[in-house]
Amino acid sequence: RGGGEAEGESAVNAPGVTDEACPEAVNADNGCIYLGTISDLTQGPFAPLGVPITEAQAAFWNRVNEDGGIGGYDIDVTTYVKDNLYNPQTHQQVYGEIEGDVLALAQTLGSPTTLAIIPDMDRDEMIGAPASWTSLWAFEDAILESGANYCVEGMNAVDYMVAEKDISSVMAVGFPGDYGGDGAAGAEIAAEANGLEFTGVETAPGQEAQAGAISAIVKQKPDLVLLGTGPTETAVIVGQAAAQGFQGQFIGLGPTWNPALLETPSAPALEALYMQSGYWGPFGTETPGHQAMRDALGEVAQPNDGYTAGWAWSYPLKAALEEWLDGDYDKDRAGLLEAVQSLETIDYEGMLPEEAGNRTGDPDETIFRESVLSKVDPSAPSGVTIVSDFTAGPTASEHTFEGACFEG
Amino acid sequence: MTGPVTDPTPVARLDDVHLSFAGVKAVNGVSFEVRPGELFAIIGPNGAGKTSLFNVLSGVYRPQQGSVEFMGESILGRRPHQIAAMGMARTFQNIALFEHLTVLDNLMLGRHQHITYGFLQAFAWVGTARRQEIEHRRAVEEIVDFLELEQWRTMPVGLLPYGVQKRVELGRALAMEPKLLLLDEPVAGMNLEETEDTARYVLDIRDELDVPIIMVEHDMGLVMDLADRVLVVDFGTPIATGTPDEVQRHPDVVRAYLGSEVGS
Amino acid sequence: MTQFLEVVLRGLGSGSIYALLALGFVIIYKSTGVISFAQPAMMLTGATITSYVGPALGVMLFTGFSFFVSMAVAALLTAALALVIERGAVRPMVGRPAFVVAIITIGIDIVVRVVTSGFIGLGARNIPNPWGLERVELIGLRVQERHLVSLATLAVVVAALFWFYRYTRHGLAMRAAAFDQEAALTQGVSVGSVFALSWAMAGALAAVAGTLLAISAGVDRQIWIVALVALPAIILGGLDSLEGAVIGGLAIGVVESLVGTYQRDYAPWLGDNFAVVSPYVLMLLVLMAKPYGIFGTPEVRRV
Amino acid sequence: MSGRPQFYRSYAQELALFNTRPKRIWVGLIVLAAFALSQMLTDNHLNTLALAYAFAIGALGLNIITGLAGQVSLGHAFFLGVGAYTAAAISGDPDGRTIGFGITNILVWLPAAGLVAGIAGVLVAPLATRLRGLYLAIITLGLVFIGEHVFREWSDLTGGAGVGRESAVPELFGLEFARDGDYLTSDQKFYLLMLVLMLVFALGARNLARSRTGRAFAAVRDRDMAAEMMAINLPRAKTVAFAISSFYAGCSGALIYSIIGFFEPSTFGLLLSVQFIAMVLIGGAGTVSGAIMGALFITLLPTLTRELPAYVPFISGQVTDTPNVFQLEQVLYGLLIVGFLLFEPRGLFGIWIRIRNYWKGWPFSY
Amino acid sequence: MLSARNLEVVYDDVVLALRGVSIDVPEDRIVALLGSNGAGKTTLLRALTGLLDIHDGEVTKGRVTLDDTPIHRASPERVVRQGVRQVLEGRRVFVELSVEENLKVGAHTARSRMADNLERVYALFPVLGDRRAAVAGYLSGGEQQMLAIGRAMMSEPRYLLLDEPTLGLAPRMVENIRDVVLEINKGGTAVLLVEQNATMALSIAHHGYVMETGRVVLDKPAEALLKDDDVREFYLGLHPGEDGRKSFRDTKHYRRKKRWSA
Ligand SMILES: Nc1ncnc2c1ncn2[C@@H]1O[C@H](COP(=O)(O)OP(=O)(O)OP(=O)(O)O)[C@@H](O)[C@H]1O
Ligand SMILES: Nc1ncnc2c1ncn2[C@@H]1O[C@H](COP(=O)(O)OP(=O)(O)OP(=O)(O)O)[C@@H](O)[C@H]1O
Ligand SMILES: [Mg+2]
Ligand SMILES: [Mg+2]
Repeated sequence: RGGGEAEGESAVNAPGVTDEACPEAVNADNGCIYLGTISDLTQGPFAPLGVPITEAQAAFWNRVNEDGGIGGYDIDVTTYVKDNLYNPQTHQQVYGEIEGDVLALAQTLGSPTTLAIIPDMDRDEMIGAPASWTSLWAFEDAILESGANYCVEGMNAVDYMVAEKDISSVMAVGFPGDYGGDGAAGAEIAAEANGLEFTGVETAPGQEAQAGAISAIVKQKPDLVLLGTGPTETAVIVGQAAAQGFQGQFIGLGPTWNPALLETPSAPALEALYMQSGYWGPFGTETPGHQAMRDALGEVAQPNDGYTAGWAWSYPLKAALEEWLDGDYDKDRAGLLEAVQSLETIDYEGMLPEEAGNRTGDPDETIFRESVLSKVDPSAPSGVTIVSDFTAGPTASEHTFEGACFEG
Repeated sequence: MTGPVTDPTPVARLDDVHLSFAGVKAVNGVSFEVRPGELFAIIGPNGAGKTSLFNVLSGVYRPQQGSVEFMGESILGRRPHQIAAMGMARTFQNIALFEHLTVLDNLMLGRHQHITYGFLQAFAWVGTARRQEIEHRRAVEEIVDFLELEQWRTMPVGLLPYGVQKRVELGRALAMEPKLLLLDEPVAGMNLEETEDTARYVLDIRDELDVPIIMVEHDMGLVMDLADRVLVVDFGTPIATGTPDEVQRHPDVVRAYLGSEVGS
Repeated sequence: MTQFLEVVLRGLGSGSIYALLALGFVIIYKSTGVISFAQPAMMLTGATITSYVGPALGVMLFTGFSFFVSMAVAALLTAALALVIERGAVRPMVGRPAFVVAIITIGIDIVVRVVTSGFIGLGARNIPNPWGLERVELIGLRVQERHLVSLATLAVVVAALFWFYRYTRHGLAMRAAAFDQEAALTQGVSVGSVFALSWAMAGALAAVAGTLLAISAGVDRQIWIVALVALPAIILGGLDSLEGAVIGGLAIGVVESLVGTYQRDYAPWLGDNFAVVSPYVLMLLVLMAKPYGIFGTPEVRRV
Repeated sequence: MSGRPQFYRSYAQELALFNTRPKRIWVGLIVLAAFALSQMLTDNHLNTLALAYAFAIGALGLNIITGLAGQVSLGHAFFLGVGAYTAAAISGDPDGRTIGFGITNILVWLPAAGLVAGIAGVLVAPLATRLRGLYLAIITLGLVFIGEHVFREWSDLTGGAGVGRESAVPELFGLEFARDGDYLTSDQKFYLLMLVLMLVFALGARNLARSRTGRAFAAVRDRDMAAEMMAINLPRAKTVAFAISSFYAGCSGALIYSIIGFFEPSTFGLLLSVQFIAMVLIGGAGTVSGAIMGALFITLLPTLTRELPAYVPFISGQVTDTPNVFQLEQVLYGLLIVGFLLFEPRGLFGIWIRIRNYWKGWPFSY
Repeated sequence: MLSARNLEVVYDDVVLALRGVSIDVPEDRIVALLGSNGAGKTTLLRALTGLLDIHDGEVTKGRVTLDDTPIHRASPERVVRQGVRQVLEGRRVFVELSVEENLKVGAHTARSRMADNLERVYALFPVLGDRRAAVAGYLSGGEQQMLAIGRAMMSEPRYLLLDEPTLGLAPRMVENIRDVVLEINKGGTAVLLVEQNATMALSIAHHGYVMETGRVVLDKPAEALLKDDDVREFYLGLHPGEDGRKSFRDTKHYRRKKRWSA
């Protein structure tokens, strides 16, 4: 399939690329590149993230189209959107349903879900942008991750506290696995490097399931608690630990925050004790990329860093498509994969440094090790403002990554 | 209590059995024995403990006191399925058929203990399993013939008329090739015609198949006509044993059970 | 010791929410013989309604009062929703096997939950209330106010239910209808109204439970999972026993709270999130000894 | 056989599985058509159907314990998990992150998965023999929660929560199912494998149902006290039922995830159990063909509901809108289950009977 | 007066169970309804009390009237409120409730006089009084039958419809029930008595009907029925030309093809 005849030798011969214009095309003369999205959109635990990510990506690619598209093509990310219910089986099935119709995946949300399609993606020479920051993605060629990962984030959070205050103990509280477990692994490495006492506490999703974590915090009184949970759990843990007299510092990994937490009874505790880590600046940050995002989204019901993430994650794919269509690559999926592997920088419009987009060389060289830290600020659009811009702590800078951190 | 013991090995024997539930004395010192070939009836007012006696015999209840023997062995403490496997079959006061199964399947269930292949053979359904199914099916069809159930053979029993269901239940018990048959109110709810049929079957079972029977029944006509001996219980306590004629005239029996209209 | 007692009190607090949910399950079971798996959705919906009504009222009334008024409004509206569902999808199934009806309630649960989630949005919806995470000293123990509120609400509800079952004819009629619908009809019991009433009561209870649950961290899409914890509670207490539901719910709250606090120190090998499954373990242990729960009626089996 | 009214000439003939000519013809045609599909459908559809067949094996298992023996179990997901992990461990990479013994032959790991799950079933059975009805259902639900906890915590075996592990590697004497071959694609191979296995398991289940064991199960279901007095050992019958049903579940679990390739502990939760119950009930409890139809229905339903919103133009495709198509998909899924059971409580099997009766009388509809 | 006119009832849209049945139950009377198994007696009672619905049955022709107002479309609970009560075939007590709770459910529509009625029932059936706290499911068959009748008495019905009340009862208990029915009737309640035990039923009834395959085939005062030859042979077992009942031992082993002559 794809659009051979009209364009002669530059003919693109890849699934999901047509000479006909996209449905509701911005540029009626352009061909169309379809990108697929597999996200958690309704019932799954990560729907509160999946929805704004998907929305922001739609806005991102719409802006690309309004700027004329890429190499004579408009990009369509709204025709093939599928709900994975955060279930690997569903994920694999819907991947099969859209595989033949899309060039690449604009989003594949979740680690176990994405792992279920990696063999298929390899077979189909498919690439995709993830919707998580697990350190595993650095080791998967088909996945175009952006920014630091949870593991790096955990290291930097500990290093930051060591530099700011005289701390002696760290506790990582979070969900097990690719997210909380990944961050905890980073925190543990950093704690060891700094000679701190470290405790890991696993917890489960749900407001009423946090009793164990809270009592562990209150009992052991660590100087720093690194959180790797969802927003609701964050509110419960911070709020109730504070109510029981805990005075230490909390730092939350990227997905722990949601500005709506400022309306919960935990708000005072969060303002006093909580800091938010991130892979780039929050919603209100002043960079051209952030500004473009805010303009493109227009009025949103509640500014949320799910939007920011969806936007930022889209840059590598854009860069890859540009490189592929402009450069001397086979005009099929294999060529696109090749184009990806030749990217040395990516223009993130200031959201991330350009060198964060380096995809040449082995993972340990290309993993981006700088993250940002924000404090709670009810007046900021997404409730947080930066206190420490892109920095890589000593632990992260020196660590050698040989595989996903959570795999231990 | 029980008449002169003429036969040394009774089929079943209860001796001074006591059974009570949370304050209710259901069976209170009952002793009797059933001899080979005998049709033994138990009568008594409602709640006298007749069904409970059956339940003691078939192992559903364990009496607090007394001994229960079947085929010369004590069966106290044995599970119902073990006692059934020894050759005791029964019908139930409130029909207890497997209502979603066909008449044939219900009868085949009666033969459960005689079929010996296991579930691994069942999967493949070759060899032993198939041979046994065919062989026992043949046995079951004979019972169908005997009880004139042909026209209902493949119908789920839940849909059958009441009288037919009672007959199927009788057939299921017969399929077990019992050494003792317990009938709990075999003609309750039947009209006269069906009662006559059942009376015929019961006599044939006893005479032709030579199976001893214990029967609980409120239809005095039937009991008086069919039974060799009758045991009367009231409030779990035996009040008379003897031939139908003897017990029918026993004043306690008249007072406690029969009321004024004797046997009509 | 103080800590221990505080942990127990916290457990009673969350246990009272389980108890309210368990009561809903038991009420439906007692009168229809069915476990309604739509209760989680009812809870979510009730809490969501409160989160809309509460702020609207909060402007006019003072917070504590508006909290209870909005909870009552939500209970009524949820009861109405339950009535509609009962009428539309459950009543036509009267006389069908309980498990078919149970699966139908699962389908309903999915539908209602998805629709309600649409109204919740992505984050959590806050319910205005004067307690939040505030704590008070009570005979030397520090207790969260919200737990006291939950316990007090439970007490009021239990008293009302006791009165209802003890002094109105509907109580007995509801039990009778569960055992044998045709026989109940011949007693002049309107089986239809019995079903409707029990669904409505259960819906209202779920709404109350959901609202109380949301005091601390608001209503998010996932809080429905809490309703499932009521299942071990009702089994523990006995499926058809109201007092069993209350005691089972409280017991499970306390056990969960104790396990959550102490298990890391005393039995770390059980795994970090053992508290989450402790209700089920407790239920298993109890059923080993009492197959019909602590207060359940043994099934009558006779031949 | 000639002459119009067909009489059986022997019990053997009557007892044969497909004892009438129309039955033989129909079943033959359906099986042939199923094989032919492997050459006609796209790989993606074959993949979905292969999954459906693998699910059907599990549904057949649940049908044995629930439909046949009347013991409603919500614990099926647990046994599926036991099977899936057993198979994955046996065939897994010995040098990998998770336990693996590297024996990839399906003839080894499939029976092993069934057996280990069956043994788990036997261990659970003593509880089941004490409990009845909804108590049993909820206790087995507890089993699912506790099992999920164990799966999450035992990360050496399962890869841990939120991560997971590779599933069983399907290989048969050098024939690798997960790779495209010279003649057949991977999906075609999987499809055919699952079809053959499902037919074998279905035949076994059908034979079981009409055997001494199957009759005993039905007796236990309809009236357990009377069954005891038919010389049926109640605890033993229930234990055997649990064992067989779990064996099926274990095999099903191993197969399902060998198609998907990767799985995670939370897969084996309440939802999965509920799906199986729905399969059995929607298919029509107690029948083999019902269980298969139910499994096809429930596994294909999401595919269907994903297509339907395209025909509802006024619903927004925007994820932030409410209502949107994704919510509609979920709502439809729920509504279809509800509607189905409301209007045809006897399930798909009931519909089938209706159609058959209609055509039997054709052209007279009464 | 409770009456049915030309009643036709169809089950599942196909099974024609009643084919134009008319009967009258006058106030203060006892009416006996005889008929073999499957004749449609239970169906008739269901039609009178509105219970057809839950059996997928439907009145397709004719009507049921209570004092000339039609009630065949009324819901079962309304029929009960209007004073017509049915005691179901097979007792159907609430097995898991206690004896007293069963009786209280019976008083659902007459709560105010519950205490008096309880006393009255316990007086009629002393056994029930003795076991008032017992779980009903564990009562013997006869005890359960008494409970079912007692339960119906709790609402002081004007019309009591009894479906085979003596099924499975001991002879003396049958007499008891007969006395109870008489007594209930004396108290001003009309009784429609469906029975297999024709001897007992006709001995107390004022009027009798005999049904066969969905039709009323005989409709006479009770004394007249007792003298009817067919009734004597098929329901009372009294064969013409013989004095008294033939022994069961002597019945021949062949199927009698019954042909109703009337
Ligand atoms: N499982 C049980 N639990 C409690 N009480 C029981 C149980 N089984 C029987 N009973 C009581 O024991 C007594 C005897 O009951 P049983 O059923 O043996 O009477 P029966 O002689 O068969 O009466 P009928 O002729 O009415 O059937 C009754 O009072 C009954 O209530
Ligand atoms: N729910 C039902 N669905 C279909 N047919 C029914 C139903 N109930 C009864 N019938 C049929 O209606 C006819 C009359 O049945 P009914 O129960 O009224 O008879 P009956 O005279 O009360 O018999 P019995 O003496 O056995 O109680 C029978 O042929 C029966 O098969
Ligand atoms: Mg009895
Ligand atoms: Mg009848």
